[in-house]
Amino acid sequence: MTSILCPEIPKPGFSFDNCQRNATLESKGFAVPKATKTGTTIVGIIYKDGVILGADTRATEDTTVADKNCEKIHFLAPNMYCCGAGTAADTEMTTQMISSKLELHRLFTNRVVRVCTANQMLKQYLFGYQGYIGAALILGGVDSTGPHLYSIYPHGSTDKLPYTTMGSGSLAAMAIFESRWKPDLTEEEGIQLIRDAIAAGIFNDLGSGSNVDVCVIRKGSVDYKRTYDEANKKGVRQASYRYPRGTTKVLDTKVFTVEETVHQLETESMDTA
Amino acid sequence: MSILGYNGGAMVAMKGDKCVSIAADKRFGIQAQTITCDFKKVFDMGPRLYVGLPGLATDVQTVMEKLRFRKNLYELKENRTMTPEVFGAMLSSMLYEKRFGPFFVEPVIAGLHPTTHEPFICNMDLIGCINQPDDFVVGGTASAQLYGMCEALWEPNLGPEDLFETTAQALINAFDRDAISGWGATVYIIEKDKVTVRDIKTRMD
Amino acid sequence: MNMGNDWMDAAHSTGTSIMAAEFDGGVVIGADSRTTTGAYIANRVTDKLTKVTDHIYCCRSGSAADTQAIADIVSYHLNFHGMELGEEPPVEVGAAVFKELCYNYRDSLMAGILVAGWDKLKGGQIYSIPIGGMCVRQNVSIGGSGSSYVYGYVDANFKPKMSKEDCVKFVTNTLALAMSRDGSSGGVVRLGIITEKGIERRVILGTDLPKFYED
Amino acid sequence: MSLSMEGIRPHYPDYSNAPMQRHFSPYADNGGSVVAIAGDDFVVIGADTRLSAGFSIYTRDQNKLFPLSKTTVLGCAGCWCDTLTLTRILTSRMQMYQQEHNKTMSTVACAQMLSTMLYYKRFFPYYISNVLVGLDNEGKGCVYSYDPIGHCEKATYKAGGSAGALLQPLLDNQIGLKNMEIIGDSKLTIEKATNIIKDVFISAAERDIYTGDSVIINIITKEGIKDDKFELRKD
Amino acid sequence: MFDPTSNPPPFWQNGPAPGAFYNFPNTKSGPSDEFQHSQAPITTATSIVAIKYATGVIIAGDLLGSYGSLARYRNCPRVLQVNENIILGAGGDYGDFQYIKNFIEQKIVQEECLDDGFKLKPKSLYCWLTRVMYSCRSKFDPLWNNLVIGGIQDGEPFLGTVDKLGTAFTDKIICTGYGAHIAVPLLREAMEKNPNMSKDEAKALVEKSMEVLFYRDARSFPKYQVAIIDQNEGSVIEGPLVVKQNWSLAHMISGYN
Amino acid sequence: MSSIGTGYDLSASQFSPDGRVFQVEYAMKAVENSGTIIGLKAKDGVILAAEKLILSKLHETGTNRRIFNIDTHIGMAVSGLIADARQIVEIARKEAAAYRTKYGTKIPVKFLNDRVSMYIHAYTLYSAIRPYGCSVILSSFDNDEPEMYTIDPSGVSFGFHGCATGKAKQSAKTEIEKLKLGNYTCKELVKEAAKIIYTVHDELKDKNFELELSWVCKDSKGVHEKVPDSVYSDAEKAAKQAMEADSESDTEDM
Repeated sequence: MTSILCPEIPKPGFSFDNCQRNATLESKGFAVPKATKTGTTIVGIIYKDGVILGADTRATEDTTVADKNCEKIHFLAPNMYCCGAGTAADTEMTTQMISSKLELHRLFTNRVVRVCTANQMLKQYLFGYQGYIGAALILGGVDSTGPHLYSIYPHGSTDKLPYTTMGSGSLAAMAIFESRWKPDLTEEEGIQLIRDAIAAGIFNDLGSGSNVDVCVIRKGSVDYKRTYDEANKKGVRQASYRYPRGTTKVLDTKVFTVEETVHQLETESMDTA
Repeated sequence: MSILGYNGGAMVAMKGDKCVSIAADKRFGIQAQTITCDFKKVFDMGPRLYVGLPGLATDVQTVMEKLRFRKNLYELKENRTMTPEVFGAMLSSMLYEKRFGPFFVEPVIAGLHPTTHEPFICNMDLIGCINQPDDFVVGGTASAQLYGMCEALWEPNLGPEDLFETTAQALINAFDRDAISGWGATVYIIEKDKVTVRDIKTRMD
Repeated sequence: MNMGNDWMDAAHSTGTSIMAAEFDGGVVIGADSRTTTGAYIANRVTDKLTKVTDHIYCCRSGSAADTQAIADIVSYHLNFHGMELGEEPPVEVGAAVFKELCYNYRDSLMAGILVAGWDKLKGGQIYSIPIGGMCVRQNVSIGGSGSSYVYGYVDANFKPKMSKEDCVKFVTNTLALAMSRDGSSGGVVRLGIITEKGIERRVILGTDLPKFYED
Repeated sequence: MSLSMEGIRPHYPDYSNAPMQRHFSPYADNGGSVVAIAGDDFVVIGADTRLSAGFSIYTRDQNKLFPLSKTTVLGCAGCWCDTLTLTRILTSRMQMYQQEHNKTMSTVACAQMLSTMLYYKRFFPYYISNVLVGLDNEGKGCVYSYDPIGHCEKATYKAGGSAGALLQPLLDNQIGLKNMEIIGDSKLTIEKATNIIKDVFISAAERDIYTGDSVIINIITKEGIKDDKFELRKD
Repeated sequence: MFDPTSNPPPFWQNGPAPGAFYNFPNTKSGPSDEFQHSQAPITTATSIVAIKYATGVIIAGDLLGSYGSLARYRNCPRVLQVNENIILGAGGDYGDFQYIKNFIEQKIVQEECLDDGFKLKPKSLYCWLTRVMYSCRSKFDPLWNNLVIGGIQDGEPFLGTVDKLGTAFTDKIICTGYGAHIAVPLLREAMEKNPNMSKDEAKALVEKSMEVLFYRDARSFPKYQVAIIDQNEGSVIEGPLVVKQNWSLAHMISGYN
Repeated sequence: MSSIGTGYDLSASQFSPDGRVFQVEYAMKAVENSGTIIGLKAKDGVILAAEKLILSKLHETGTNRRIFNIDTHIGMAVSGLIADARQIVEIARKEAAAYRTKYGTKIPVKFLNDRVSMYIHAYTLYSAIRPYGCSVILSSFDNDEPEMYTIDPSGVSFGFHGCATGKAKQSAKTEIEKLKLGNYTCKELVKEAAKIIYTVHDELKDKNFELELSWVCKDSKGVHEKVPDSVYSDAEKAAKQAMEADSESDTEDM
């Protein structure tokens, strides 16, 4: 049943089938298109009882906003989250893959996975691709040894820090941290600091924008505050541009009726014998 | 010009009240030269699931074939209809697999959930980064123009008839300002019980 | 799209001042704490002194990613080897493993490493493995971008068989001088004193660094 | 991140012996958008107030509309240093005309002069999208748009600058009444024109990173120029 | 008589070409007349931080002249008093700055010679410098600087900037170099909370910005000067001041894993 | 001037048989028709004073000055044809500016004096041009050293402790010679300068005049400037008092 178009079981990992063709096209003068990037401000701090991560929600394609409310704080494990900056698809897929590896690791060891394990997996994965996978990450989590915060660069280097920022708005956010961060912040102070740092990125860096997402990770609990603060609201339109019906000249109309398809699935109890 | 704009094409999908729309132009050209005006870019992937593939025409067709194959295989194996979310995830990972030698398509997906009939739209870049907003998605060479149109025209809870007008007007006016898309357009309105396909009149220059 | 900002596309690099010096009874290792991307300081309190085994440490300079990966791999190897041997591997062996990696992958790595440590065979030892992957033992060694400014100072002031505190002072002074001249080095001075008893870590904060003529 | 395989090898400035070649480009893209709509006896022009470069906002409060006479306003977006120079020369040319002929230059003449001035720099152009608006000799509103080297086009509405492509189709539709079978009330009033300008800027601020902060609108009638200001998002 | 925008004559004009003893008129030999333009800054100074408060303007800049990554000259003042009404700060190539400084000084001397009671005003200097910078960029021979001009005009504080292209604008907050990325967010935030800052508040804010810049800009230096011009108190240059630093963070970090 | 030109005075490029250049001598005549200017060197600076004759009742005080700034540290007082003099001032300023650009420091007044003299002298050599009809005094206080030079239309220049040109140059010189210049500070000498100008002013021939005073000295931090208003009014008062005392003693004598 294997066809040329699609082998029955696709080989795992990246496929380089199109590379030669694309290189030829490129050599003929057709520029390679740009992928969606998250210009991004992402930040993280360690506070008294855990870790707080923060991110803006803008994704850009060159100078246009591709996504106004994208999610940049990715789930890794119940005790770990990871903010991503750089090529949007890379951060998304990298974290998804590491997340599944971590779950396997948890099942294998029957323990809550430690944050340093995730860090090591991520850095080794990224180092293997020598920077070609453009993912800059801030990894935060709490495990049996306490809260941990890492920044991981696309080439695979890592830093362990009590506060860190990444992405195009990292300088703006870092300015806020450098002037206000202190050890043992309370949760409230921590969230405020994160908000201010992200807001600095949103307002001063054109690659970052829209809302502030915050994720608080404590020992044993996580509080993911999606759209914690709507830093910018869309302006209110002066008029509605709803068209009267029939405005558009229709040449031909076809209607396909769709029947309600109901699959009756019989629930079978699992054979546990 | 990037290779994505080699053949031209514009596409938009919008969410409405219990319905979604997806619309595309019909031009197929090689750069500035128009070859045909009945090129299909939106494909049905299920009774209430459509995918639009703007980009390099050869890849449009390859990706469509691959998708249809994988989707059929899934439905055969699992004996259930693919939901738009799953379809999106499948397409995304298919594109990301080719991270370092991508297909030159930036897909747009529109559909209703097979059982809950929840409207679903999303688009992705050429390496499969999903963008799933609440209002509309655009793709193709006229995407800047479409963004401008849709930001002004879209409003929540449009019924199927109004959604058609809004989608159609957004698309027509946008591709009129793009040299390499246009030449007729098709609008699909997907509802729970029917799909309405309308060919609309546009400038042919 | 880089928009002209070097900190957005330059790689993460420890444009560094690192140093190691033998003294009577061990070695002193030291490094500044600055990690830069372009002219942006991505980390101002980096720890560039990396533990390999209890008695072997390395000072990293060059690409942060490459040196961290090397240090991780070597650390794994040596600890494994230590288990096979039943005792800690000597410093010389540690240096050899570093060299092996750095030499074999010399075209794709950007790493200048100082391996320093103590073992009971040869006491305190320092091995310098620059970019290119050669390896040589030295009594005193400096590395990283800041080192060019202090070769003269090191040659003029290093004396074999210094006392521990003299050596610490010497290393601190050298690094302070390098940091004040090299824009890619700076922050605090991190020190490690490796003797038979293991390592003693010290930090000299930016404000406590020795001051020299500045104009 | 570019997907091409070349050029991704990391660059370590601290360890590089290669000479640093820094490229000098005399142009900068400072962003900004301009929209103008002409009516029977008025013309409205709006420009955002964000001045930016790269990913930074230089200032949030930069007026990009330059009144040249009581009936003529020029809106500029693009390379700001060229804009400053061009508008300065333009105002002095306006003044010279006033002093030589003892009358203010008409909008039509001004439009022609701008075209000539731009073409004069054909091989080292001013990198600006210009939109010139005013009342013509009959008192009708008119809009002239230019490319950087002086091609001039008369229109009744025009969007230019970094979000030009986003804004133009909506103007085609709403002001030009393109592609519509049923056309409701097509009378263009000052209020309607101003509202459309505000709406298109709201849309542009959503999607174009170089457009935002606020819009300054100039409404030109035979009574003179009236100012209006409108806030946009700041991110 | 003195045109700051004109190129100097070629070095060793009409002198014999290397290896030749004479240079006869009207014979083309030796170096061509084409002028090699400087296209890159050599010795550079980093950020300038400037802020306009209720009754005046503050401009701060550190004292370092970097030669690539080498901290080569550690006493390069780059904020100055132009006259009683104007202060100026500059980042970028230090040689170009000295050149600009020279012709500004010359302009002031000329003005004093006239002795007509008029003093150069900040807006005039700002406008003039814009023209100078634009004219140089148009000749593909830019003065590689960011200039920040502060002053008091008609009883109001003024703050404006010009870059190497001649891009000029005025704002309440102006920072150049890394300051544009690091100090601006801090200043904008503070300015939003407190739009009518007093001199002391503004000074404290600038001090904080210089501290953060010192932490994060690899070309910065802990000694800096501050020029202040105030409606009521006139202008002064303070410094060299020393950045207050806090490195206690360093104790919390060990290793990278 | 006993003989007249008899044809040898039509060009500056021609000597008369007895070895004179009449055009230059005529230029000096022009100087002697204008108001007196004097320069006095004190131990800590140089004073310049000018008697600016006022020809019209509508004249506005403070305008048409005869003392100019050349650079921050150099002043110039001029007598003779004012239009010619302004040209000299302009040349001197250019010289000073060019020096500053080229060498980065203030021009030494000695050097400026040489340059300006050469310039003026050049105008005595050609038939097509006429010499400058003005004399100037240059003053400066640089490196704690007061310096003063005069240049006359022939291009000759001398350094002086005290000098005068213009209408009453002779009587002014006599007055100056009475002073022990080396003993005075600038503050004291200002009054003397004012007195001299008042003394030598010929009230019968010229009705009105305005006194101009400038200094460049320690007190002015080496900057050449008009003397401050208070100093000016004190000096003027002292001069007027001295005049009155003088006229009283005159009557007594009679």
